[in-house]
Amino acid sequence: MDDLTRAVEAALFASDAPLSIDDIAAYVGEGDVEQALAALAERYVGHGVELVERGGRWHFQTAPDLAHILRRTREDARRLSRAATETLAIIAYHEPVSRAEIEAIRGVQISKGTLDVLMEAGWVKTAGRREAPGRPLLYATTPDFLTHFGLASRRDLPGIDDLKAAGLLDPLDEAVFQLQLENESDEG
Amino acid sequence: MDDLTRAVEAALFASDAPLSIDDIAAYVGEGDVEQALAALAERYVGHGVELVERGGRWHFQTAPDLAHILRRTREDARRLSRAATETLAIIAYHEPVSRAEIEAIRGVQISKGTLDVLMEAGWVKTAGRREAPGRPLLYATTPDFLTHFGLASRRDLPGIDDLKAAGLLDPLDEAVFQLQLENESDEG
Amino acid sequence: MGDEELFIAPVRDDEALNLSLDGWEGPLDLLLNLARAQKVDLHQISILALVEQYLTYLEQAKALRLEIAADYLVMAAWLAYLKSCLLLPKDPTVDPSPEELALRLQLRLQRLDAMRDAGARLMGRDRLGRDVFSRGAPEGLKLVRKSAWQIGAFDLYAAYGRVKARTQPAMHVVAHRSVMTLEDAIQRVSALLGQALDWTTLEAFLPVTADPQYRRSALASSFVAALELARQGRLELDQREPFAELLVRNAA
Repeated sequence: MDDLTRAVEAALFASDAPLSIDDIAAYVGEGDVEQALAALAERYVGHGVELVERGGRWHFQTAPDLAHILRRTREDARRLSRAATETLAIIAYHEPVSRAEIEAIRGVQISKGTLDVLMEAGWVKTAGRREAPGRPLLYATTPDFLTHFGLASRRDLPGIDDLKAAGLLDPLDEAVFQLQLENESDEG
Repeated sequence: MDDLTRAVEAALFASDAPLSIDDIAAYVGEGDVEQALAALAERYVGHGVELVERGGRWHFQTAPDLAHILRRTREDARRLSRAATETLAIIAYHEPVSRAEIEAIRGVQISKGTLDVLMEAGWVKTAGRREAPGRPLLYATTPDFLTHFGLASRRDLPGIDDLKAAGLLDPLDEAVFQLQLENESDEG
Repeated sequence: MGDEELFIAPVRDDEALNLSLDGWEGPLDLLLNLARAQKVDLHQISILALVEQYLTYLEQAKALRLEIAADYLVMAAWLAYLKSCLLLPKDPTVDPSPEELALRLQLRLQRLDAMRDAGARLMGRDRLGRDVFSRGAPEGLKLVRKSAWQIGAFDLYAAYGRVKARTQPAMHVVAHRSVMTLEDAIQRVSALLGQALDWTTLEAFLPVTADPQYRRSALASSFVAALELARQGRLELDQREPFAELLVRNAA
């Protein structure tokens, strides 16, 4: 193993957070970090630990098939409610997305705590405002979201291509439906 | 790599403390843990990470020769404070000089931090003690000081006459001068 | 996939559907579960049958005197409207057409279903900290901050000049001021006294000047001169009341 690859390996082992190629370069200095990462990833194939890329950041993690021997006995602290799970999925598949859009897809208002839980977990962040009437605040996922759910990038989201092809991720033409509902309720 | 070795590797990697052979066995179950550890240790020879045993407990650690890459130095441009600049000037003109002497010349006390900053910057060093009551510590400038200020030697420092000619010894502090003018106009 | 059970909320049988409205997250959630109970692909559901099921469900809830939130009733009204439109002979002037509306409802259900499925699939992934683990005791990478002090030679010399200037022994120089000495004043007052015949104010003896400092000096010196001349018996002083004008005249 060459010096650069050793250095990259050591930096990734020592870091308490995933590192981008630039981060790594800042520690190991001159050299082809990408090539070293590729060499390392190959080295670890078949190991109990593997090198993975998540949203442009690299880290070592244990192999998924060993989950059963490592899984802590304690309860999964991050068990999300159904509302939070759906909201997270909607944000991930539609980002950036406003609260009103999330509510339109789910057909119910989101309780205040739902987005808070996702932001506190570090999976969701605000992502500016849409330049539209009311300038609604937008939400998007974070790099930690990709890291936590083991996604190389958002393109890696399960089934995203099929959903896109089926038009199920298109912007909602909600106005008509909503209007219809309101008119009806006025009449009724 | 066999399943047991992979499991041992993953358990050691994920553990937040070194593990004894019994600890490891509790994770990985049946099998020759010692042999797996030996195989692992050998695997990691020449890596940037190594498997080590300390008092019967095993853990991974980054290779000692790579310790230097795990710390990265970043330089932040900062302005030297007025107190530090004056202290540095006094040391340069009067070295070797004790702290009490610096204070006498400045007419103001200096904090410990001021000298620390100058020493950390590499411009000032301690230069023995004066053989006098209290044996005060003496301070002097370093070769780095000369380099930084583009001086061949301390003799290149401008003399008092040079300073006077440059108007740098003008006794009228701007603020004081202003005050005097105001007092006079009050009287008039 | 084998984990189908995990990803799709279990389809409730009719009895379960009848129990309450508390379990549903809004009318869309209820509709989606009713649609799934049709046990066909969401593309192929019968909207009319779905509307019928929804309305029946609400009827049953009413019969059981369950509290029904307003949004369920709004949806019921809208579905009843949709149903009547779908059953009536086609009116080409209505836009959007009832079929279009039915299609939109179907799309909404598909969309919610897709997100529900996606959420379940996300949760079922190998999650960091649950299924896969990062290093338990990383040594940590350190960022050592070093200050690059910004200071030039001029700053240094100026600082020394400042110190020297501050601590130089103070030497006080009295600036030159135009004054009338006492001697000048005595001479001037005695000379002018000779010309004056009667009581005259002391100010009348002062020289004409634009310099207020010199004027004040001349006044003070002339006053002292007047006192001195009075002491010598060469002039008389008179003042009618305190702070009134000071009058002088020749004593001879």
